[in-house]
Amino acid sequence: MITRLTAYSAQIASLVFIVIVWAIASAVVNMSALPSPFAVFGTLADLVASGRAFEPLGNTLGRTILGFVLAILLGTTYGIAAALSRTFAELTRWLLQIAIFTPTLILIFLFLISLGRSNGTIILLIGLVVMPVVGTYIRDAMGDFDDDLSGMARSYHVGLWQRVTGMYLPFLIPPLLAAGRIGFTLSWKVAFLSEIFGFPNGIGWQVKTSYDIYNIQTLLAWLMLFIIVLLVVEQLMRLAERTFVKW
Amino acid sequence: MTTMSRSHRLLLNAAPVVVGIGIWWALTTFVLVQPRLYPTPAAVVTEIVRIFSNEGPLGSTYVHAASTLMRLLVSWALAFVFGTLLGVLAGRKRVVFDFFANPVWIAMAVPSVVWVFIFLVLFGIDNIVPISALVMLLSAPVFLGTAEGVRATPPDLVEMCDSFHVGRWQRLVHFYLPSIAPYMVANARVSFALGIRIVLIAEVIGLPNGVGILVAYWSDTLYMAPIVAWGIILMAAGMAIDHLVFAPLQRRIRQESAD
Amino acid sequence: ETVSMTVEASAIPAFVAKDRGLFGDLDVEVSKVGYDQVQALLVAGDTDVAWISPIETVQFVAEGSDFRYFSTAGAQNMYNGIVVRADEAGEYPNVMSLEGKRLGIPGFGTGTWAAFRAFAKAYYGVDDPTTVFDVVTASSGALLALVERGQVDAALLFSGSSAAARSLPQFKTIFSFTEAMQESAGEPLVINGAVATATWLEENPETAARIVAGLDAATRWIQENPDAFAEGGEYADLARDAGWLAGPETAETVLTLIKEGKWYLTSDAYTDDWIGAIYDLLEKGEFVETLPARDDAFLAPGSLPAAE
Amino acid sequence: MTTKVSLEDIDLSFPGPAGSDTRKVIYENFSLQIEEGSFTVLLGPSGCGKSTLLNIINGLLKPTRAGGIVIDGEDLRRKPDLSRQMAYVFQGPRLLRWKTLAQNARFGLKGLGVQPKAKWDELIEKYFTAVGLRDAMHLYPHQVSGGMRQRASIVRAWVNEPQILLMDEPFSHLDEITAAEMRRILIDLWASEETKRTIVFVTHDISEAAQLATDIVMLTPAPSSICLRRKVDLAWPRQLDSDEVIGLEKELRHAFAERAGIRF
Amino acid sequence: MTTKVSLEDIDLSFPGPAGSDTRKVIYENFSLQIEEGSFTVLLGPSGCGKSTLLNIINGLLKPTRAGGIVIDGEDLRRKPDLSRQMAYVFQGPRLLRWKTLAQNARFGLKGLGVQPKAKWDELIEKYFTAVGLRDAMHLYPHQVSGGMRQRASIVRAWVNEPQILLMDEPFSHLDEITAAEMRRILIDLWASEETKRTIVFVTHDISEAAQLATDIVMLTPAPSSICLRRKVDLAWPRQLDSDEVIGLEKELRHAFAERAGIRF
Ligand SMILES: Nc1ncnc2c1ncn2[C@@H]1O[C@H](COP(=O)(O)OP(=O)(O)OP(=O)(O)O)[C@@H](O)[C@H]1O
Ligand SMILES: Nc1ncnc2c1ncn2[C@@H]1O[C@H](COP(=O)(O)OP(=O)(O)OP(=O)(O)O)[C@@H](O)[C@H]1O
Ligand SMILES: [Mg+2]
Ligand SMILES: [Mg+2]
Repeated sequence: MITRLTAYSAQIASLVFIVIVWAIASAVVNMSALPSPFAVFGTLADLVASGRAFEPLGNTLGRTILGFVLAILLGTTYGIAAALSRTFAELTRWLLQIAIFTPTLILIFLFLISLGRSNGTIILLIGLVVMPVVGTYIRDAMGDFDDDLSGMARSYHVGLWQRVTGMYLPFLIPPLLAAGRIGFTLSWKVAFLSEIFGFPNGIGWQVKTSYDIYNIQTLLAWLMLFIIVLLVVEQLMRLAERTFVKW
Repeated sequence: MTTMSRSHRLLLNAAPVVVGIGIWWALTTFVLVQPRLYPTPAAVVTEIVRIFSNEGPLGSTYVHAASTLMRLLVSWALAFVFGTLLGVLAGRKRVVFDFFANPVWIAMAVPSVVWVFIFLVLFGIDNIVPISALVMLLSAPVFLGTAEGVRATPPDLVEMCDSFHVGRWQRLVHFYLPSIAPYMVANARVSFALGIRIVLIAEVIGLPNGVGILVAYWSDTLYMAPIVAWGIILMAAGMAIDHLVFAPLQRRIRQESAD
Repeated sequence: ETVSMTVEASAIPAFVAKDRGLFGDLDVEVSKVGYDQVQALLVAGDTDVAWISPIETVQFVAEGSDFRYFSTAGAQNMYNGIVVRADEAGEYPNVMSLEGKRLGIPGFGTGTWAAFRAFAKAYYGVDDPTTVFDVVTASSGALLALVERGQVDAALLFSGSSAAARSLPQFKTIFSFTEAMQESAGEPLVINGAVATATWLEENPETAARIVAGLDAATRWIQENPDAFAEGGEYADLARDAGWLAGPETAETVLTLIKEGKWYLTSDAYTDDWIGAIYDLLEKGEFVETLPARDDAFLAPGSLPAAE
Repeated sequence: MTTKVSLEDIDLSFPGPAGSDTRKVIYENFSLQIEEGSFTVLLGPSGCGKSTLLNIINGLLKPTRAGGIVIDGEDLRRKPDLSRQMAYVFQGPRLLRWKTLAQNARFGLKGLGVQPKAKWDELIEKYFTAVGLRDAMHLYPHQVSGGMRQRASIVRAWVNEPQILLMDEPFSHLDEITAAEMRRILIDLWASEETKRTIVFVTHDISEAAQLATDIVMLTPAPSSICLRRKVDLAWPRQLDSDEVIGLEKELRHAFAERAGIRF
Repeated sequence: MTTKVSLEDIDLSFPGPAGSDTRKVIYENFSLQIEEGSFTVLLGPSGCGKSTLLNIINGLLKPTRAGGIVIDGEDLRRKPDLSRQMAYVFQGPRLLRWKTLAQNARFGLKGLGVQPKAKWDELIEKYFTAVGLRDAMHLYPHQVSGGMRQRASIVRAWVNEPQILLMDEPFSHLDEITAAEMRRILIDLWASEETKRTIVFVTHDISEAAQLATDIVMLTPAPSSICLRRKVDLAWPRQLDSDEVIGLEKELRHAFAERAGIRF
């Protein structure tokens, strides 16, 4: 209990620290490029109170979550399959590398133009961009799997399904949580970028329009909304970690 | 595990890629006939040749490429050092991790464009803008990966170190670093790939030079072929570095830590 | 059948026409995308009618596309232009007084830059603006910040940010495309307008006419009901997306211009003289190597059947 | 007596230290027959290849060169499923750290799949109770002592009541009383009426060997060969201080020092 | 005789199974004095808390409630550096897998820092030779057998020639001859003229206890208390089959079964 408490205060301390630095900086600079945190949170409160915040948030969040789930499913399957089958690993090696190294901006551009501007396109795009990251993470973590334990499993003729659900997945929970963190932010970023570069709704679009008219205050208000949601997600991840990792 | 012959492996590697290019060719030649938006493989190759012969808008292509590469390398190196050092600290002390968790999470989740938006209005047009945006974004996953690796070090070995009063430095160099070495190489790999992917976004928004400016130019005038060409060049550069530097490194580390 | 029409956020007449049923029984599907995407979608054949600038239409045609600009109905006046710090505005009476100064632009590939080059050549005899000004690129939002911080002396802006700059007290607009053209040729210049492929126009003249009529009706409605676009109004959301409500000053400026009929044009402005003025500019501005024939880029005014 | 497990002309070597090109030869032309229903104890100096031998029998290590492993008269390589009738107690506990002791045992049961599912809970309960871990079976490995982990890993093998039981120094971390009790249960399991079980048991403890074996195989340091092989014809429970057992111990100790002993 | 290590009124408990709120009490009001220069052997049933006790002495586990650990008359908590004079052989080998056996020993030398750097190579060579691993000292842990890993982890402690040596079932995976040789070296190290070394040695092997101890401490199952404590006044080398040793073994075995024995 005590440790939980120190954990929360440490987490909050850094946020408070950032806001204080921000407040001081904005007071020193004093221009529209850096509005004070109070003004920004005021705008945010307006956005929320008037209910205008929810539609863009819902749009972005919905796309992010669906794309993320797709990516985790694909990535985990890929990671385990690649660790288990040499042929599969070799077949997908270059494809995966290509997926990893293709600039996201170019992918966004290509996808939006050739597949049309639908939620489906963005979800697919997120899945494709995030999958290799999750996939390599899982594949490499699987490479660290203890040989002694693999020997044990072979000795006991533990079947593939059992090995996956009983050994690999539990072993993978910590790396999956880490990959999940990275993957979620990446999904969120891809959704956001697609909105900025041509999908006209969601938080990304709001940020982009505020930016175009040099309204940094509104831009930051949207950004804060986004960050608050993220912090909630982070707490959910921690909860998941506490529930799943008991050993 | 059975070993495969080199040629067999190459065949497996290349087959799906060749098939992919075939599909691309067929699509752009028969279905989506619009060379401006859906360039054919041949058109892209022509563009690649032009880029390599230093032809293109807005001055020397090589200068643009060099400045992009420099930004990428500098920010990647900075991010790697920061991320690893903080990550080791955070992996050992839960409080440190908790303190950094939210800022790291924020740094990582806010897209590069937005960082660039913000830094640009704060710092003006300067190299520091894309570099700090990249450092922000790249150090976050390195930090998390390292912390994860440190936390995954077996507690009985940590206890052994305590028992033998292994000092700070020795513990870092001989214990934590080797035991997280696989994580570190993975981090370096992942963050480098990430860097290659997002360096363009950081440049598109506002800099006097860099590949991002060229891509923005072509996207403003709606020509996809040079954009795809740049995409392929960056991808190839990333893959080459990955193949020549990181992969052998990772193999060596795996061998040394093999069980 | 349905007509698909793709526009960017500032094409409010299109949304209003759709919402108020001003297209009659014509089923128009209006979708909103970013400025760059509009062109891509038309090129890709994913939309019937798009919202593109007349100057860029000429450019596309010169490059071989069969686009036709067919009306100024609902088109927005091109207040895009050059902005400086308000306290220094006295030093810069016109564009050429910025010689040797640092000028921020939104990108070398943008239509705004292309238009500016044509203007510079046609009106000031400048072959290459980059030799006269110290040009740097940055995205539009950053440009205003850069001007405010004194990192650039002036900025070439477009659409939303130029409207914002017009009304923010710390900036002053010293040049705008439409005003410059009005002064020299007596015709306004617009940011955009309805464009379709020649094939589509030939096959669907009736439909095109009804779209023009709908947009005209919407433009008139907007002029009569500017309050619908103020904070709290019926169409405040549209106005906000278009950047009109960024601040009280911006809203004030835009709504005043709307009331005066200076923000959106109707198809009445689409005349041979107007097309001539643009061609004149492009010719003198040596905009492209060989200008296409007028009829290849602009549908002859009055050639659409009258809408019933 | 039929032969249950037969190694025929096995060769096995490991790569030497990194950098050097030499290989460390563990077995060369090695053959061994294990009779059905025997309790075979493997003795040999540390590092001679006892664990390696169990790994070979279990099919985990493939001999470098041809030479066969024959189970029930059939080639293990051609029918890897033959090793389903074996359960292996490894030298280390090899427990999954994210499963409780009971779940670990269940994992092995599911894997080998020779016991009917309906009996799993009963078997788990029975054997954990037998080894004195009834109260601890729902703890995670890191919550229990070294000896308890070792017992849990033994249970994982026993619950399968396998045809062939491979055990590698299973009682090395147990105190005498616990170990004695474990040996008693093991003999019960082995001698249970239904089937003729075969046990291959590695130990470094000569008196343990004397207490358990029906067959003794003693190995020399690597490259390993059999330096002593004998049958033991004593009934159970064997008295630790009976003359026969003490005599056998003496003999083994002597042989070990003479033939398998290592020089420092 | 002076007291070297003194535990005073120690309390220690571990959290129970996940979900339940109970704690498993291992020690309550537990006190123990270990004399300087003694060879103290800890005996007790599996899971009673022997490893836990060594962890407490080494300062790795902090007793739950007050109660002191006093080394040389000074409180360990106030001066954690006191534990620099201890070297610990853990129940598992705990070697770093990316270092050779020799590098692992070096790692411990550097850590404790009690030996002059100039002597390191010599010491490493000396002890690896002593335990019969001269040829294997440049191999990695995964390349050697379980018993060899165990010996390497012993060397890591021995090379420090520490004032206090904590050993947790160090010879459990060694064959008899190797173990006998190891015991001989250990006694040599302990009895070396320069200093009075103190050894705390956990074993489950009663005859090993009888061969080595000057002091015997026997623990009951957890919550643990001392059920037998006696001095042994025999010289070395002790004859395994001498009447004194056999008598001592009998006594210990009896006490163990009676007082520390566990009921299944
Ligand atoms: N981290 C832990 N969490 C919960 N319980 C623990 C933990 N570590 C040890 N225990 C419990 O403490 C008791 C004593 O453990 P310890 O390892 O000291 O036993 P031991 O006497 O060394 O036994 P063995 O001879 O089997 O090694 C055991 O019953 C074990 O279940
Ligand atoms: N993966 C490996 N690579 C190289 N050498 C190995 C490997 N595994 C085992 N060896 C070597 O093989 C020999 C036999 O090992 P094994 O584990 O079978 O010994 P053991 O008889 O079980 O010894 P112990 O009683 O100490 O457990 C050892 O000398 C060891 O060095
Ligand atoms: Mg072994
Ligand atoms: Mg123990």
